Amino acid sequence: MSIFVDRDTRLLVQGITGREGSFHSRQMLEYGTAIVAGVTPGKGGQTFESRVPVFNTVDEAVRATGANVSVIYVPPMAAAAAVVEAADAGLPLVVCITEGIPVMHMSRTMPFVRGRGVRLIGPNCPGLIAPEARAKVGIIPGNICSPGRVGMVSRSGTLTYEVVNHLTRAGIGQSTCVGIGGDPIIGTNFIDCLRAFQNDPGTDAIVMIGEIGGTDEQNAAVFVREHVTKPVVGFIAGQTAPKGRRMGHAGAIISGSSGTAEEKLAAFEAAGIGIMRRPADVVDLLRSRM
Amino acid sequence: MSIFVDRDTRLLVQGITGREGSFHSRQMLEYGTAIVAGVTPGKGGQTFESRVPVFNTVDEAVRATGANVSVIYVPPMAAAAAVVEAADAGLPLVVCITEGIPVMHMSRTMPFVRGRGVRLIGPNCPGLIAPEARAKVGIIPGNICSPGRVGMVSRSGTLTYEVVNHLTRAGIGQSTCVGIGGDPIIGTNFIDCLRAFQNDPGTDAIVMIGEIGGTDEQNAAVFVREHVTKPVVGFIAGQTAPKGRRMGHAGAIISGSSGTAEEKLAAFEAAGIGIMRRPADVVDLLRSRM
Amino acid sequence: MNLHEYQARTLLKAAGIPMFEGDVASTPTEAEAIARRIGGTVVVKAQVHAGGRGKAGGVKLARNPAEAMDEAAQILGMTIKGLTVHKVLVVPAAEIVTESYVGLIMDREAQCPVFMVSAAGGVDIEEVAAKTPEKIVRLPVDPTYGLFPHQALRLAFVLYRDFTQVKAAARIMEQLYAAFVNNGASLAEINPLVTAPDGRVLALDAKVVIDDNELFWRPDLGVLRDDSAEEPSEAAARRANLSFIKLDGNVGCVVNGAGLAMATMDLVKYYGGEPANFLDIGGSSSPEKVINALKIITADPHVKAILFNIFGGITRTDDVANGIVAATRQFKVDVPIVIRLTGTNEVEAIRILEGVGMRALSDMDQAVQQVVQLARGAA
Amino acid sequence: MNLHEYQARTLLKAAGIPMFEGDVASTPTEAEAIARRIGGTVVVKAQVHAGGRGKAGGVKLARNPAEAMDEAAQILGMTIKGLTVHKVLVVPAAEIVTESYVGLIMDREAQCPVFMVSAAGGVDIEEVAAKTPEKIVRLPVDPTYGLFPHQALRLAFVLYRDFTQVKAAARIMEQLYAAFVNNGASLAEINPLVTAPDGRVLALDAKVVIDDNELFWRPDLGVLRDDSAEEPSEAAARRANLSFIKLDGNVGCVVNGAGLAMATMDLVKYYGGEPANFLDIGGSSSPEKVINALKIITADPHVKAILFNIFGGITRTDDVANGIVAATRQFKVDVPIVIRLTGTNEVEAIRILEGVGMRALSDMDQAVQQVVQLARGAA
Repeated sequence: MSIFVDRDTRLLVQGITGREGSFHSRQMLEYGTAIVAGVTPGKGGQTFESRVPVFNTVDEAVRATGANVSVIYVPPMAAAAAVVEAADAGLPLVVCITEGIPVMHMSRTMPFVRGRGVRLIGPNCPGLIAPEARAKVGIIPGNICSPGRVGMVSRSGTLTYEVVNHLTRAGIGQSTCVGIGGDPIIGTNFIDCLRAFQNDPGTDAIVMIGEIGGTDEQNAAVFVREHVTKPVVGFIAGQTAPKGRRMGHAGAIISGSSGTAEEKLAAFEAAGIGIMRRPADVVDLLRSRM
Repeated sequence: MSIFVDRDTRLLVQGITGREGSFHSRQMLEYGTAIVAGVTPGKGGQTFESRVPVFNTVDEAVRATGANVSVIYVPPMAAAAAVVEAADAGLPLVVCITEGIPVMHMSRTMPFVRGRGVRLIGPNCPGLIAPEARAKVGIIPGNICSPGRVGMVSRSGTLTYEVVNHLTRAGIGQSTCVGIGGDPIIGTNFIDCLRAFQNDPGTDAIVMIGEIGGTDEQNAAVFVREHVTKPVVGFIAGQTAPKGRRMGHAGAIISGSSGTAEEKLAAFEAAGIGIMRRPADVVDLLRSRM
Repeated sequence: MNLHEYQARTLLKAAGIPMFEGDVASTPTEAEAIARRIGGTVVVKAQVHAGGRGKAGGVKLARNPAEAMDEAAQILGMTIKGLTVHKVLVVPAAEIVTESYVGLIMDREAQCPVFMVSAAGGVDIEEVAAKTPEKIVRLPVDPTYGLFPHQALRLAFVLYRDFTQVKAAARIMEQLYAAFVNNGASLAEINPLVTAPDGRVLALDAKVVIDDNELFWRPDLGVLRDDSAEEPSEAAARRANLSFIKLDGNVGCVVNGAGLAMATMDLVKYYGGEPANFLDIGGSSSPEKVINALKIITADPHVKAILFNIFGGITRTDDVANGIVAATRQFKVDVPIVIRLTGTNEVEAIRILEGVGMRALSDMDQAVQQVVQLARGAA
Repeated sequence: MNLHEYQARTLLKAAGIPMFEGDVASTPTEAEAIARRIGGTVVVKAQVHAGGRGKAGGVKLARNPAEAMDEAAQILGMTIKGLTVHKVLVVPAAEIVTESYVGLIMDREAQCPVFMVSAAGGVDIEEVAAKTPEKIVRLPVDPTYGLFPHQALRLAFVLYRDFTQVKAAARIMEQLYAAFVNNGASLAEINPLVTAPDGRVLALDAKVVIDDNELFWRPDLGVLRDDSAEEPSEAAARRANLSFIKLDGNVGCVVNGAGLAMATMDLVKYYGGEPANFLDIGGSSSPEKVINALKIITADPHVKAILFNIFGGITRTDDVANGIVAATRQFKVDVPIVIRLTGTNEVEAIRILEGVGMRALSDMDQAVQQVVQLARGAA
């Protein structure tokens, strides 16, 4: 079992003919993902890799193919608009890989997305992968993952791969790996994923990979304490990062969003989350708790 | 009994110290309405008519007095902002009397109002009055109304008074008279009022006063046919109005919103609504159906 | 407020929409100069707020500047549906490959701006709407977000297949939406939106209606109003802040409130009369307004009797009574006046009228019946 | 991107916010001229992106133009926290009646801009936040609607009682919001917002941070970047499209991905080493990026050993290997390099490295332990 995607996932790729979009679409197809449609305005009528029909608009693609998830690989300045187009077409899940979207674009986009009852994952994230269902939506390398019962949620990209790699090599498979993205404003946060993993009968334990900045991990820890009965282990990257280099001004400080590693680890501790000191710790820590 | 307002109505007046606001607030107080607060920015701390405290902001007024309905008498250019302020302060019912608000202002305001779950009556309307509860919110003259069991809903101002006057003189009292306003975009339409009257145990019959233009009366007629079991009688003003003087262009015509008197009367007929040929017909028509 | 075609063209051009060239002329010489600048065959079009200009001879083809001058001389000064033509628009007689319709209207029911586009544009769009409404694609726009790029693109794909034209049309949709919002329009229409033989997408005819409520704080738009293109009595009424529409009957009506004014007209008709006008003096009516209303109505030679129908709410009936008395002192009213007053301060009002030998009724039906009879007797 | 105080003042001034007069000077003579124009006592303030300017002697009072010139001469060229002062801001030493704080920040948790205002403004605002947070009023703004007039008014009433000042402050809130949105800011701050003895409400100090993601399409904002006010290696890294922060350790790190880069630094520390930098070469890394990264890291004399930690996903590890080989051919790297590569094209990468006698590890812990040992041995 898995969260957010499964064997019924019918994927649409926005920006399928672009450089990034075409590269990763081939990877997703290779992994076994059911890509049913692509969208690139002006390229409607073409066929991608001799099997995926390309449409001019998302609306048209959804009506023609019954796609139920969209993944977005369009340039930063058009990406928020692509999210809106997907949400407007009624897709219940939209995954935005694009990095570099102005935060104000996302701030304007989120109320629309929420108003349509759409789940957005990202932006600036590696997407998600459900190994058992062979559903890869995004850029997480399929070859490092293996089917299993550990749920993984992370703000990071390559650090996630590092941890997943440890799991797979130790014979611990994953139900779903979700990269929620590192941008200030994201559609799906730790709590959303924790709730889904808690409710997923295919998940027995959860790995959380956080970073310094913000309060999302602290809030997640409180959620774990109150609502998660499955074992959770966690890591915070940036323990040695210099403080206040990016936001060292009154605004960040008085808004209380500095989010140091110490604060986050203390919150993990208080919630009974197993703390990984090194990425490699994930294996032993999970084994001791499952 | 009544709809929207009752004995528990605690009224707040936005623009209470203005020319229109102060005049009508005195009238409402005289009628017996419980005005608990007024708002005029910069006049916070004053007292209106030695009994109503004035505040700088609606938020402050609501927190201090527990007001649960607001009525707005502020100039057209500030009126939509006043509606938003009232909705933002959590007032569940807002009545906007102001005439001359740009339609685009209302088009932008309605999504916010709806998002907050607020009922707006108006703008450009005479408000409403519940004679039994002595609750007058707006400008409908109290002396022409009398307590009773006929619900009245109208797009018009003085034409409403004309019809109410006939009822009162004939000894037929009203549960509530609601003026929904004649602007292109209004917060509460005929159907909203018909539903409320249908559900109000204090209302036995309904009078609807419509006008040419738009399709609101036609939609209301369909609603009456399907959902209203109480007798309904109706009038359409503008049967002799010249066609297409205001909107005689392709846009209005192809958008199908011309809304002639013939169309509306035919819809009334089809819905079994008793048709008043003259305002004075209201009395006999109601008597024959109650 | 209706704008002239040339004014609408200016607004849309300012928003960046590519337009067929063309300009407005007030004299035949100006028309000739414009035709020379354009070159080739041109169309000379009367600028009046009336439909059926073509049939009335207000739209003419001219093959060269000299013909343009001649046609302009014919059309300028012409009367179309009672309105004198003061300006003509001179545009190229374009060679057109396709004609589409693009309209944006503030929709009552959707409570927001709604786009209507159709590949079957041009003069027959109203027939398309009536007979094949499925050929018109409607798209509501949430004004809190504005027109999204994908919506503009979707509308453009309704009209064109070629992606260069699609992109051009999508841009025009966005520009039209911006022009609509920024000018407080209740309607903005391009009909037809055409493709030229070289593939360019251009607006040919434009129509814009401005929401009157915007004019209070948009004097820049107010100056576009062309009084001369309107019925003179209506322009005078508007300057006096009266809502007035001239009709063809002989019973003048002065009423407070638009709904009651319409109901009064209806009742005049009901009792066999013909209303001469719609006139709403508004809520807080001063005696001044009543005087202006009487001036405008008595200027119409067809009016044989005048009815006042005032239901006092905010309107104080004594103000109205004072206005009537003051008016009859200022100028002689040759036709009989029937007065119906009820509501706020009616006792005082009746006292004022009786002081000059006038009397007031309290029943609307009775008053209407009386004025209809008087008008009929005089006719 | 942090803006200098003088740049922030310019942006807010352009948005209509009333500012205390003042201007920026690059030379003592310019400072004197500004002081003369202002008249009276002025403050001369170093423009560097560092806190604690006052304590470092970068903010001085000058009672007349001559003193202003002297103070500017002292401050210009001074080094504050490793950054050279190239510009000073000269402002009146204002007589201030009240000091408030007004800040607008893009808030992660609220997912929208959030206003923070406090009547207890000025230099102690951070202490106010820590000790009496209830003195700071927070207000989230829905960016689909913008700041509503009643919200601006409510914020202004937090700061002032006098209605003239309230209206002035409400206007400033609206202008600050507009400046924030129109410039793609992630922070816009006025601290303090002051009242002058004559009652006027004015901004004294301003701080603006621009969202780096806006700069791609806002070259007008990009030109505000002052490379000279930054650590030179960081400016060089940014020009090479590398995300780089200089630290004080001796283990140079080249990593793909910000999270893995931080985790790598953490692991260096875990094994007893000290990272010399944070460096993320990003996803699609070309050999060119690797070369630039090595150049920047080797320019730091403190670096005793270098670690590559690459987990190939989008990043092709063979690209990285090629970059390392090319760099070592271009210039001599005097310190040992430990390479950890795994993932996409790792077989090819290892072949490339072995071709020039280098070898790669596949385990991150092993690689970090090795590089820490090498750095320690060299130190």
